[in-house]
Amino acid sequence: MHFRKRAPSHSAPADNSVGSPIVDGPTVGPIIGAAMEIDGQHTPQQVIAGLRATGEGEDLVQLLTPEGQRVSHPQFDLEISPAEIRELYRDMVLVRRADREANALQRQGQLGLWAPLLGQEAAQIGAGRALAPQDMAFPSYREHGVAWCRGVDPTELFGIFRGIDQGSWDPIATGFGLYAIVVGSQCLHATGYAMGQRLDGKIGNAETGEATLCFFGDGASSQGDVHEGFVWAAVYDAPVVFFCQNNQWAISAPLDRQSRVPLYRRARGYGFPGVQVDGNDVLATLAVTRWALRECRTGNGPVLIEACTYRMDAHTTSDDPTRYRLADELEEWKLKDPLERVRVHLVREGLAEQEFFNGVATEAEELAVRLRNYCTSMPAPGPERIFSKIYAEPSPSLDSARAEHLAYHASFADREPGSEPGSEH
Amino acid sequence: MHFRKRAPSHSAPADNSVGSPIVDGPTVGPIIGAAMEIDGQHTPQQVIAGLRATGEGEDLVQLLTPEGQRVSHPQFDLEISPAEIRELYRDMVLVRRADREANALQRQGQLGLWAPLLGQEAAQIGAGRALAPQDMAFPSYREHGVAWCRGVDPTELFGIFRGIDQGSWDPIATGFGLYAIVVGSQCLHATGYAMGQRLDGKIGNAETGEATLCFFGDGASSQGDVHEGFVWAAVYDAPVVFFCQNNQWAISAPLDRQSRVPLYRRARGYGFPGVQVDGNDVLATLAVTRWALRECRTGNGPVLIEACTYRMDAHTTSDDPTRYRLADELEEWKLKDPLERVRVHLVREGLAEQEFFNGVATEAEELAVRLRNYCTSMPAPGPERIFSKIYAEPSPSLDSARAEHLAYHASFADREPGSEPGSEH
Amino acid sequence: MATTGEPQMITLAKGINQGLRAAMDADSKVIVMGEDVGRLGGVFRITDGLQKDFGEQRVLDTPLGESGIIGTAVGLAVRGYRPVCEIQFDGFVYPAFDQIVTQLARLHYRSQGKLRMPVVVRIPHGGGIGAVEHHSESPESYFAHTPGLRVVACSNPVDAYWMIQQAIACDDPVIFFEPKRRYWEKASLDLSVAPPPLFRSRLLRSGGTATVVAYGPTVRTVLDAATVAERDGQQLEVIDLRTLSPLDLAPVFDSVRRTGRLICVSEAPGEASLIAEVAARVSQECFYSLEAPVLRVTGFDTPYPPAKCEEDYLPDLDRVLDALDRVLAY
Amino acid sequence: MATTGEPQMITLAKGINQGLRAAMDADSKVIVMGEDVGRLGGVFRITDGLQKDFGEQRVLDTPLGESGIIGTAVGLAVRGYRPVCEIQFDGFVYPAFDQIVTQLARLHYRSQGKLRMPVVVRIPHGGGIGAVEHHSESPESYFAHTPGLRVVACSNPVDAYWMIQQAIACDDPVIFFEPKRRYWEKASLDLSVAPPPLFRSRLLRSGGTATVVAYGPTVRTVLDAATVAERDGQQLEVIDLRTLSPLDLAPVFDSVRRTGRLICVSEAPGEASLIAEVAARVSQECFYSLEAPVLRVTGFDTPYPPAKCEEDYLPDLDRVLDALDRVLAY
Ligand SMILES: Cc1ncc(C[n+]2csc(CCOP(=O)(O)OP(=O)(O)O)c2C)c(N)n1
Ligand SMILES: Cc1ncc(C[n+]2csc(CCOP(=O)(O)OP(=O)(O)O)c2C)c(N)n1
Ligand SMILES: [Mg+2]
Ligand SMILES: [Mg+2]
Repeated sequence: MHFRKRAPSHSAPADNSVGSPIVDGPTVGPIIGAAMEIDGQHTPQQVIAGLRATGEGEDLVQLLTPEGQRVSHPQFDLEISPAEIRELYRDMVLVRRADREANALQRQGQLGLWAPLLGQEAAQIGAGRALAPQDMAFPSYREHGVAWCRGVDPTELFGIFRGIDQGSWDPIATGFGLYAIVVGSQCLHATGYAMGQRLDGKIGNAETGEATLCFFGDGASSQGDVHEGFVWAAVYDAPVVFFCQNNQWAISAPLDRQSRVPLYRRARGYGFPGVQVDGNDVLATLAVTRWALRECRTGNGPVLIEACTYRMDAHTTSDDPTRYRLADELEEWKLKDPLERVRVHLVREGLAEQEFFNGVATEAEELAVRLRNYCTSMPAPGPERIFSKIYAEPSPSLDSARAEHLAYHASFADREPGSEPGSEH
Repeated sequence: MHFRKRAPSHSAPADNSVGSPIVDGPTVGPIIGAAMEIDGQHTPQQVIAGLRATGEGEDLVQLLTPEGQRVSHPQFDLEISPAEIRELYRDMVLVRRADREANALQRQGQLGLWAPLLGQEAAQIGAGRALAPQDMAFPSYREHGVAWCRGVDPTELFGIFRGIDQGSWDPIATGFGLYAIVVGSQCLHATGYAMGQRLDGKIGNAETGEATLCFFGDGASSQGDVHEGFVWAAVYDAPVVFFCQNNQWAISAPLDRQSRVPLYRRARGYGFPGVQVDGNDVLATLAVTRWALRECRTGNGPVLIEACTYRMDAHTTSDDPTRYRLADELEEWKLKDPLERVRVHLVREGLAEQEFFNGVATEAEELAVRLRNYCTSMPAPGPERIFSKIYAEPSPSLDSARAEHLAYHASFADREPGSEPGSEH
Repeated sequence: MATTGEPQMITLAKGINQGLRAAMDADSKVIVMGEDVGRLGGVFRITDGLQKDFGEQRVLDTPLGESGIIGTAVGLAVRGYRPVCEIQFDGFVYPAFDQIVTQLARLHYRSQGKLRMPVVVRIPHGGGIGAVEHHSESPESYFAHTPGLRVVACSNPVDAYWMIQQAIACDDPVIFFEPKRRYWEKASLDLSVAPPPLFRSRLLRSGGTATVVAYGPTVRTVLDAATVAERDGQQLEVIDLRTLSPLDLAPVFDSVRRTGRLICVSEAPGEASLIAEVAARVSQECFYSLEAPVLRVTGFDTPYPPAKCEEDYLPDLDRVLDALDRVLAY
Repeated sequence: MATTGEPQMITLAKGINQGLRAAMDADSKVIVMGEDVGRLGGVFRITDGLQKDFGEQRVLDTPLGESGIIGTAVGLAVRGYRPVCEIQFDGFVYPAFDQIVTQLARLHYRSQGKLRMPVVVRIPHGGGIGAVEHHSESPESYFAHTPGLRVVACSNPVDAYWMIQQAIACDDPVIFFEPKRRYWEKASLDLSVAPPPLFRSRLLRSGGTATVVAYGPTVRTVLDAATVAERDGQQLEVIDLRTLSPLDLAPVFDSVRRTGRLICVSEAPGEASLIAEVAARVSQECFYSLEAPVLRVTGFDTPYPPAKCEEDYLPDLDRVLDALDRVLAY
């Protein structure tokens, strides 16, 4: 059926190379293609290679191999200090730990649901750390790592998954939009926001200019709203970077259910650059996203980035991946783990001492304890929450509905406390 | 503002060639690029040229120049007899005459509205005549020329524009879907129908295989449904040809309101071929559409065709183009008139005698008279039409509503006849 | 528009156009966006001249896609703008339904007030102009059933002028319906007369025989019916709902308690409509006052028919008077 | 499923699964399509095993896009197929709203019967499962207000098994609602008992104190309330609407003429809802029989709240009994 190792069920005509399924896991190959989109610095051979949509990864931008080897890239190289690399590593360890703790809290009934980011730490930290304070980010529902980079504490995400609220942070103050559960919807919000950045004249300066970063998935790429986001952004030259985390799966649907070719190729058809980056390589993701945001700040937006990564856990805690994918696929991706390659790099190059790793490990455990304590002591909202802040302006009809319901509610002396959130998908 | 001659208001960054506005009127240039999409038979230079999205028309497939000169194309050449060319010319003259007559009938209040095809005869006849009997076509609302090719008489279109029905022909019997007024909606219907052709096993044979031809406009290309049509068609290898008539305008919106680059480039991002053809060249349009349908019959669908043409009249009889475009733009396109170049070709090459042209002219006048007589004598539907055939299965509630209304209706002895349809857009 | 006290005759279309102008003059964050709203001024010319006077930065001709229009307006609202979106015709609002229902209507609640959505969605609605399919619909009930939205319908030039400005000034999303077949009707606008609040229904005519409620395009129909009924000595009390969500029914309850009879008029299909809501609420609130069941005069529960049938489809003066006879027969 | 007369216990989920199987066995033109319906068997496992047994040609895992799912289903129907589309959750049907309302619902009328649209759109609806936003909604009124569609809601395993087959056999488009929080409730299915027609409401319990109407997930709630009420000597007459459009209200009218009192229960926001339609119609038809106004027990006119509040949001046994007290107080 839909195992990415096999040809897609509706396989493309044999004589049509564009039809073959894509297998674009991070591999080290001739670094070409991605650059092709942006400038003329490429040989015809590279162009043709780039055109052949076999998706064998020859377009993939990579700066750190799965083996922890630093490689260079003609266009997307990165000036980065050991301290900065250690910081990125620390970020990834901490968000992974937070993710695992949240997953455990769901198992123990403290959360109704959790959408794990496991495996996508490099894509999210690399992109998140590329953001400047003045930028805005619009997430989907799995961007816990990006939230971390925006200073949104994991505890602020818990309300959504515990059934207490729908996002408690301030999108404006944090520069981090609310989670968007309707797949693709946020791509239009991000585009509109970026149109506003341009209307406000915040474009032009590579340092102080503003940009917007929009997160969506491989599955989302099929939604009409994502297309319309691309169209509007191109027509209004909106300073928005469309950051697609291609984690290979949309619940049970592998990439071949969404596209014949790598998703970054879409950008070309709208007249803006598309780059495919190794999403398990935090350095490459940081470099490419920084470049893309800079393009936007200076007025050259929009840009599409396809970050190739892998959803190492279930779609959500309600999902059972064993029904649709083979375990060895996961094993294979473990060899490309986004944290391990940085650890190996730091050690091999002697950029970090053991106590650094110990320190980060301790910090992670402390974080886990803090999250657990917070979560288990979150107060449940009262019935009035149902009627809270639906409108900005007065609503007499809702006021009376609230009063009526609270009176009715009060009429029960010994009402049961609200039941725990159950399962969902 | 939005004159295609000027840079778009939100002009793209100067240093980004993909951002420049497109001016892709039919021009005779080195014939390359289009082929690029489909096979490997191209030089690197051509590839690079094709990549540069300047839209200067170097990708445009053309077989007959505006001056009536027959030119050849490495991939899309056409074996066609003088008799066949004369037939195409006759088709175009007749559908243009029918279009002008319908426009006049609207002016005289016989039709509530008309959507002129003036200028798009070659695109529609070229595409329409490429269809085989077993094929299906899904139009938008301007495909009067395609209707003609499917044996749907212009009189069958009148009911829609006179406010009598919503399309009187049988979509199955004629292989011509009903007009779709919700822009873009038909692209999903066409894709689904083509999925059915594949599920029915009607794919494989280049002669007897089935294919679907879907018509939409440059404006429609921005709609989410068109994108989803592309996604589904690619994923299911649906035998559908997406035929975009880029007539340069979506009511008052020029192409730069929809895209930075020529629309045929979109196909590449989905992993299927896109070809740009001179839509005012009936021979090129016929050749390219035949090829595309054949690709679909043999299982290599989908294919996107962008036919560059021009809406020479108003959007509809309710529209006033003088508010948004300059007259000299029209003058310029008149030099590329789709009928005139065939006439010149037939004459210059001695492929048609004067009496042929006289005969066609006479036929056109007879057609006009027939249409006028038919239109002015069309009976208005009675009140029962409101309740007619809403459901396939019985609906007692509607039956009683009908009975009740007819009784009420009958209670008026001298009720006024229905008023004429007024203006709309 | 001259701000002198001199009353002037304006059409409903002009009223909205002038109201938009006033709102754009008053607040630089107000922007107009939609298909063909710029140079063309919209297919009904409602935005005529606005792009010329306010520029392309404030009057945006958008690509063709309703979800894109509303979705980007949501993003612009997050950024602090107050977008006024035009949906070209009632029948083309559905591609934007998801963005309206799941995003525009809910972001204030979802963010618990941290995000405001001062977005106006202008929709010309209703039939009677002899149009082809999808150009004559009355989708207002879909929005009235959607929590988080405010829905209003103007019925005359003076309301049009004021209500559009009030809708733009409102910090909540407002679906603003315009009765397209009344665009060309005229009335005298006196700027010295302050308008009523936006979310209030309005008594247009007093009478003791029966109460008739309407909104948008059918208000004129009902007023005409009242004039004819008067000849037969029947006094209709006519209320223009104006606000469809929230409904302002207190004046209707008062009226029905006096007249004991109610007729609700709307072009939309009646089934599961906001008119059904009015009938249900009045039946409950005025249970002891009603001397006859609430009668509804609406479009039929059918797709909008071909234009040649619309005269039969649309509630007209005769059908209102017929309902009056029936409601008085109890 | 064994076609022997032996009754067997099945869950509501299993009932739909078995009904789909039976329909696919009976007609090779029946195909199932949607997100994750294939190998995964759907997020609720309703299509479990179907792709394995009928193949990828008849059970299609689609790309992620609801408009694409419905729009291609329309095309497949033109081609002669009978697609059964799954919308993964109620809150995700809106991107398909345009294709449902302007195409699926109208192509039969538009073509005057030349095109049939035997398409079933399955939607798990309602709350009570502790889900995040968009997973607990009740959008049925949007469809009940849309001419050209048929809308049904099943409330128990036996109806689920038969109604899905009847919906698939229907030559009109059917929006088929499944009460997700009741998916795991069991009942005994006896294949030897013939089902009632699809478009009929059903009397589930007789009683003279008051009539209570419900559909989908709240039917169980109302039956439980009836059991409790009986202890206080109050006999509730319970009617399961089953068909939401067309409504089958004749049995409701009969009942109300006997009981004089009606309570309508639904999870959906009450404003401009199909429950408002029921209240309006009964208030009109039973004008002289009603001894009290029709009362509605519904979700509030608010967005669906965070899960920890849903116990308060959803109409429960207590709120039904509270309404009973109020309706009896008249
Ligand atoms: C409009 C819409 N349809 C369906 C769903 C149900 N759903 C939630 S996540 C998901 C898959 C998304 O896949 P992808 O975009 O790749 O993101 P990922 O979950 O892999 O991060 C689906 C179908 C939804 N949330 N919204
Ligand atoms: C969904 C939708 N939105 C808006 C309209 C109003 N409208 C009718 S035609 C049109 C422009 C279409 O332009 P294009 O796709 O280029 O086709 P053309 O009219 O040029 O043939 C618009 C905006 C519509 N019919 N449907
Ligand atoms: Mg994914
Ligand atoms: Mg066009």
